[in-house]
Amino acid sequence: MKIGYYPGCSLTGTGKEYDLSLRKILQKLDVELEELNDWSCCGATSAHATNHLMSIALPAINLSIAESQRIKELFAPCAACYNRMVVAKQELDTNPPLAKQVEEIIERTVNYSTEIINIVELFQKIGAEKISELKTTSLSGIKAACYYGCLLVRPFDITHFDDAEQPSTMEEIIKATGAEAVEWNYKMECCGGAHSIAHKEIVVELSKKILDDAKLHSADVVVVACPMCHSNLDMRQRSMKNHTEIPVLYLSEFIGLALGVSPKELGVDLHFVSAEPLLDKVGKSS
Amino acid sequence: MDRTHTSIVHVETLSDKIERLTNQSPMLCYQCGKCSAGCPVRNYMDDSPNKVVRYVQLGFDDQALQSKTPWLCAGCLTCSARCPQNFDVAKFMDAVRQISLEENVEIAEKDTVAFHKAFLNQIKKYGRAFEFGLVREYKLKTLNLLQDVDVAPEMLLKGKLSLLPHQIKDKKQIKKVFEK
Amino acid sequence: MEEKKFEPKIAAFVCNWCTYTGADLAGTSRLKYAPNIKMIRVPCTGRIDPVFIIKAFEKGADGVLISGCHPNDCHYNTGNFHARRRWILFKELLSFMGIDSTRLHFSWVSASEGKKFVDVVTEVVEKVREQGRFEKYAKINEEFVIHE
Amino acid sequence: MRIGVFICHCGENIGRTVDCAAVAESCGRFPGVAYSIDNKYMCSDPGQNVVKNAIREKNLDAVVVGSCSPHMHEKTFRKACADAGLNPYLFEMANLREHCSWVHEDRIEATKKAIELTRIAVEKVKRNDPLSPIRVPVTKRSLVIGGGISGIQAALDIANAGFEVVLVEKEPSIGGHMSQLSETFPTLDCSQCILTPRMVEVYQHPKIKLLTYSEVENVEGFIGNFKVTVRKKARSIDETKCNGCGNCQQKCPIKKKAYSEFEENLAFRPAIYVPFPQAVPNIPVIDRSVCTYYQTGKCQMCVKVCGREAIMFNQEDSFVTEDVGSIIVATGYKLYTIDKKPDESAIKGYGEYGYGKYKDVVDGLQFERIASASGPTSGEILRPSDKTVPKKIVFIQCVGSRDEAKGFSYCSKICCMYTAKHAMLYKHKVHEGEAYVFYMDIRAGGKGYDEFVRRAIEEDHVKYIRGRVSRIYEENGKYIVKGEDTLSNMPVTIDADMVVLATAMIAQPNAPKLAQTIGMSYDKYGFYNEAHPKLRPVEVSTAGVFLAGACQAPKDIPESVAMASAAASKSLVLFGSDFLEREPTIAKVNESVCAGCFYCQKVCAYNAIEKKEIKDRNGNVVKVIAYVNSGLCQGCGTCNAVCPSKSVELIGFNDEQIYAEINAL
Ligand SMILES: Cc1cc2nc3c(=O)[nH]c(=O)nc-3n(C[C@H](O)[C@H](O)[C@H](O)COP(=O)(O)OP(=O)(O)OC[C@H]3O[C@@H](n4cnc5c(N)ncnc54)[C@H](O)[C@@H]3O)c2cc1C
Ligand SMILES: Cc1cc2nc3c(=O)[nH]c(=O)nc-3n(C[C@H](O)[C@H](O)[C@H](O)COP(=O)(O)OP(=O)(O)OC[C@H]3O[C@@H](n4cnc5c(N)ncnc54)[C@H](O)[C@@H]3O)c2cc1C
Ligand code: SF4
Ligand code: SF4
Ligand code: SF4
Ligand code: SF4
Ligand code: SF4
Ligand code: SF4
Ligand code: SF4
Ligand code: SF4
Repeated sequence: MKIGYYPGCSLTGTGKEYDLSLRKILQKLDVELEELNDWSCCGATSAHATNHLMSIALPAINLSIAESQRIKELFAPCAACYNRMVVAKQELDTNPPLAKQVEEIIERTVNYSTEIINIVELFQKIGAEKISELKTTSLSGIKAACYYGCLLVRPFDITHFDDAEQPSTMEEIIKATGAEAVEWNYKMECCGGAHSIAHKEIVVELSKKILDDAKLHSADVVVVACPMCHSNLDMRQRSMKNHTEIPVLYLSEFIGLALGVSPKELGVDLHFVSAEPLLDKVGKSS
Repeated sequence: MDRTHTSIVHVETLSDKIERLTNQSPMLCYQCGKCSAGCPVRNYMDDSPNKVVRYVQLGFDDQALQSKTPWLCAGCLTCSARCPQNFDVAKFMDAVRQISLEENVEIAEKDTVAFHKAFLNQIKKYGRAFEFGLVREYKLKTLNLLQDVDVAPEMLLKGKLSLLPHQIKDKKQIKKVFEK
Repeated sequence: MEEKKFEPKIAAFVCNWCTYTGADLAGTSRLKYAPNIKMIRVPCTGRIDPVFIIKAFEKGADGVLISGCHPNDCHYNTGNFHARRRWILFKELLSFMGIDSTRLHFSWVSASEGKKFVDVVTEVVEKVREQGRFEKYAKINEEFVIHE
Repeated sequence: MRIGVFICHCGENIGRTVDCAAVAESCGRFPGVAYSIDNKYMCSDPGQNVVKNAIREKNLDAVVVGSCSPHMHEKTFRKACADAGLNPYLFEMANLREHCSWVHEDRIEATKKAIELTRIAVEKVKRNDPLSPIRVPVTKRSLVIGGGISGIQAALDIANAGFEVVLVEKEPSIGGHMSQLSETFPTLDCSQCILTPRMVEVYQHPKIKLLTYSEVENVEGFIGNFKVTVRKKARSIDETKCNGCGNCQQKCPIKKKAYSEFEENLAFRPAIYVPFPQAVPNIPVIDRSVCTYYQTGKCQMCVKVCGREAIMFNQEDSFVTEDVGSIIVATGYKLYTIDKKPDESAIKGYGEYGYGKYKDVVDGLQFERIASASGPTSGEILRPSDKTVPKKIVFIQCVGSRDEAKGFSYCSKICCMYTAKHAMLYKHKVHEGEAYVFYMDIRAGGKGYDEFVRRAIEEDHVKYIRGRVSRIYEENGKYIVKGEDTLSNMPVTIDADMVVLATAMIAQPNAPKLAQTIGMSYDKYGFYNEAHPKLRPVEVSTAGVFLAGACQAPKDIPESVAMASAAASKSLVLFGSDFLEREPTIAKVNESVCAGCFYCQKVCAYNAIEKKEIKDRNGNVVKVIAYVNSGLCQGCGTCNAVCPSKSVELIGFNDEQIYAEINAL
């Protein structure tokens, strides 16, 4: 399988282990990534928080590049990029005057033919069976809390992905590794991502609630599908008071462990919270 | 603050502007409060999200534009996903922010504005977000110099905070988007 | 002395339940309107055959008014919906036949809208009076034969 | 022709603006007019006598009266004509008062118009045919569909008036939702205590034929003359033999396989069961989907213990046809229930409230069963999950209703009341407990209703919080309810032991199907449409069919009962005469020219156009043409307007008559 790849800015910085682990395991799973040429930022929260037109035009540039590369399916591993892209695509598709305006600004045409897929969808395409098949290390005994965050499923009317309130697809994939997916309450609660710099205190509090709920439901690890979620949930544990740490892994890293990739190759050592206790459980100390 | 309704000449109200930007009338909201009930940042806001909508419905435009709430909204879409009236509250908040910037309203949440501006500046300059540049610019703007000292050094160490921006080659289009 | 104004002849097809009764109410309320209009009562606007309108023009009407119940209040459930759907097509047919379709007026007047009835009639009479006598049809008629 | 024209002065009312004598004079010169005269008061006895005498003396064969609106006196003059031996349909009226003298001021213009209006009437009457009202016999027997409180009330009212009723209920017992309720607002009297006697009365009433576990399959005919086919579903029991001893139910080995529908899934029932102990009739049914015998061919425990040999495993559905004159639809409602993953087509679900996932998040009817003395907990308020007494309970109103996003924008009307009732019942039973109600508005518009809600707040200290809840989740055995009080603008989080969702009343899922069978219309939610929202609230547009209860819209018991009695009296009005007289102005097909295109059928709102086969001598169908069912046709004339070959005409308003009027304009 060959698929278009839009890493997004975070994967070149704070989320570089996400990129690392993805490339590693997708190779194992026979998925070839074709990176978008000279892609630019999707504008993230800041664009859509302050300028509607910009929030549509920036993703449109990338959509247009994808089309010129004849990419049918574009994989955006960052939940925020994914969200901005699907929303922009939908708006452009249903609002021709806006589409015209955007095309004039970016001086490119866009047909909105590229399908944008998120990481869970990508693994759905690959299939849980394939993961179980290629699995070398069973992660049985590990209890994982799958964290969707707010942007993967919403707005449901546009993403049409999973269930609006009780998503379960990530759990299905996790189970293929042999691990147990715990039922918990905060899988879609917001970590305050947008405020990571200007209002750190909010992010710390919200993230702590999420981690506490995961622990309450006896999770050993929180599995995430977004670099922003990851940096909040991982990095901000430093600032949490009365807090026992809990490792936060990217979905790709988690699957990588089951596929027998070494933690170091997956970039697990780049996290702030050590995954050591977890790796011990799998018998895979780095 | 004049709270009487004396519109003789029709000037575009905040409600009109929001409707124009979002394609949905703030009058759709019937003030059930479900948005506020589920908002993760509700506790940090001065006004509940539904109250900001209420201000707009009644023409208390200044109150709406001066509220911290739109700037504290994290854009998580929880409210929009659950609104019984299918009112996209998050989109409404986007519009309030955009309008207050366009109209140079005195914004209560200066830090957040500074952050967004700094973020967009990186894109404008490099085509991609440049985290180090962002933090640098943001700190100079807000003088919150000591924030994040707990993680920044380690980030640098782990190579998560690059000191040089990743620049895209073709910045022409980005420029145009920002000129618009 | 002023020159005598042109007095148009207007035929109205109205439904028994709403507009006819609304016109009755205009009378009971002693409202006034121009006598140029004469009404033909049908059970429902659904009964109105487009040919009636052509006939009315043929017989010298300068304008035609069609009026019935408000869309959801039709005494016969859906009769006026069918009527409305046909009018759209019919307006085109009229233009095709050389009849200025602006001489054909539609309105909804309920049994309680005596005042509205008067307003509608007044408006139609004014409009047709402005348009002047309807003559074009007479010429066209030589080419078109209408079967009875 | 010899037409008589009579011009009325109406005292001064017409005479002041219209020169009546002049009108009479010029009308006398119209072709066909044999006699023309003016008179001071036409509708007075002397005035009417003028008409009667003229008919006789001048040998008139048609009459035109130029006076007031036909809505005023058409009937009067028709009767006068008939009295004088003239067919009443050889009469027309010109409206010289409401449409002329009262609305115009210029005497000359008004007189001119009066003459023209009369001429139009004269031209029309020339083309009138003598008609006589259509008489259809009335079968004085009624079909009631649905055996809830509405159906029961309607059936009893009609039966007590001395007419036969066939009552069809789809479930094994009558009683409907009311039989499931604990106590009823606003008086808190016990629901079953007041309902059961009526159920028994239905069962024992000599005029009521009760068909339970049955459904209406087909309806033919029209007002006064319906032919109804009812499917009696196989109970697997011989009703004539069973004496309701209940032995079979006790011995049936199926104990925990089938949830009790009556107990709203809070308890189990055997495979052979009556829904509840007071069921009417007290005859069980076998649920074949769980019965061991049907599944494996073994068991037959019930057969062994039944001393009456009533079990009939091989029973099949049977059909009965009933002739009735009227139909009362009382099929009630369904409560909106939320599945975790509802099927795409219908309801979007409330994943955020976790209903279906959390055992102690229940709906209104489940709470009724929990609070009911005859329910699974014998009326003790206990959590379904662990049977403990909830210390803190949260009620959430408007779940599903007033929710555009979930598809039901309407207010369900009764849930404000039943929530107040639930909260009160809880507080009465668990004194130290805390009850919270999340609401948007309180709609308690009924006699004693608002007082009832106030009592819950003031005396029972139920805490009402104004705001919709965003989410519910379980944590450490508590249900965390996240809300906002929009009055104080404070976020509110409650750790409840139990949550009750006041879900909406929605239409029965099969409502559209029944509507199509009978020929009724329904709104976008599936509730049946009344003929007029204010003036004909219990009738539907199909004559002879009436509505009762919650099948029309959400309703409480008093309203359902009132509507049922109203529907019953509408039926009785119909039964008041042996024949129905209907205006003869209906459509008629000219069979020799009808092309069988059936455009007419498409536009007829009353399904009055049927297909009729024309056969040759050998019985082969040569063509299929339209046929107007005179029982159904309401005379709107839409068919006449659309028929391309003008094969269907509306009697009394046919093309010829209207052309004549146009020509006379
Ligand atoms: C939780 C709750 C609490 C309530 N509490 C109160 C209260 O305290 N006081 C009050 O006044 N009201 C109360 N109500 C309202 C009350 O239940 C209704 O007003 C009443 O039951 C309506 O009666 P019905 O006969 O119209 O409908 P239903 O009770 O629904 O009866 C309809 C009957 O028709 C049958 N049926 C349906 N379709 C067919 C078909 N196609 N063929 C044959 N039979 C069919 C059904 O099986 C059923 O037996 C409450 C409702 C709820 C949900
Ligand atoms: C401002 C207002 C607006 C409304 N708008 C609407 C609306 O939009 N839609 C709607 O559905 N409803 C509306 N209503 C309600 C509506 O008016 C009533 O539902 C309806 O009129 C009730 O009819 P009734 O025959 O019971 O009583 P009434 O209309 O009060 O008639 C009672 C009659 O009895 C006569 N009478 C009284 N005592 C005696 C006696 N002792 N002997 C002999 N005769 C007696 C009275 O003179 C009167 O003629 C409105 C009401 C109000 C006040
Ligand atoms: S949830 Fe929707 S309707 Fe309710 S208060 Fe918020 S915006 Fe308004
Ligand atoms: S989008 Fe904004 S207002 Fe809505 S719930 Fe999220 S943070 Fe609150
Ligand atoms: S018939 Fe009519 S117009 Fe003549 S007197 Fe009677 S009410 Fe008046
Ligand atoms: S079927 Fe037989 S055992 Fe069962 S209740 Fe009837 S008579 Fe009794
Ligand atoms: S045969 Fe069926 S109904 Fe009878 S006892 Fe056995 S399981 Fe129960
Ligand atoms: S009756 Fe009350 S609870 Fe029910 S929908 Fe209406 S307002 Fe909501
Ligand atoms: S529209 Fe006319 S021709 Fe066609 S079926 Fe009906 S009556 Fe016959
Ligand atoms: S007159 Fe109206 S009701 Fe009668 S058959 Fe024709 S369309 Fe149907």
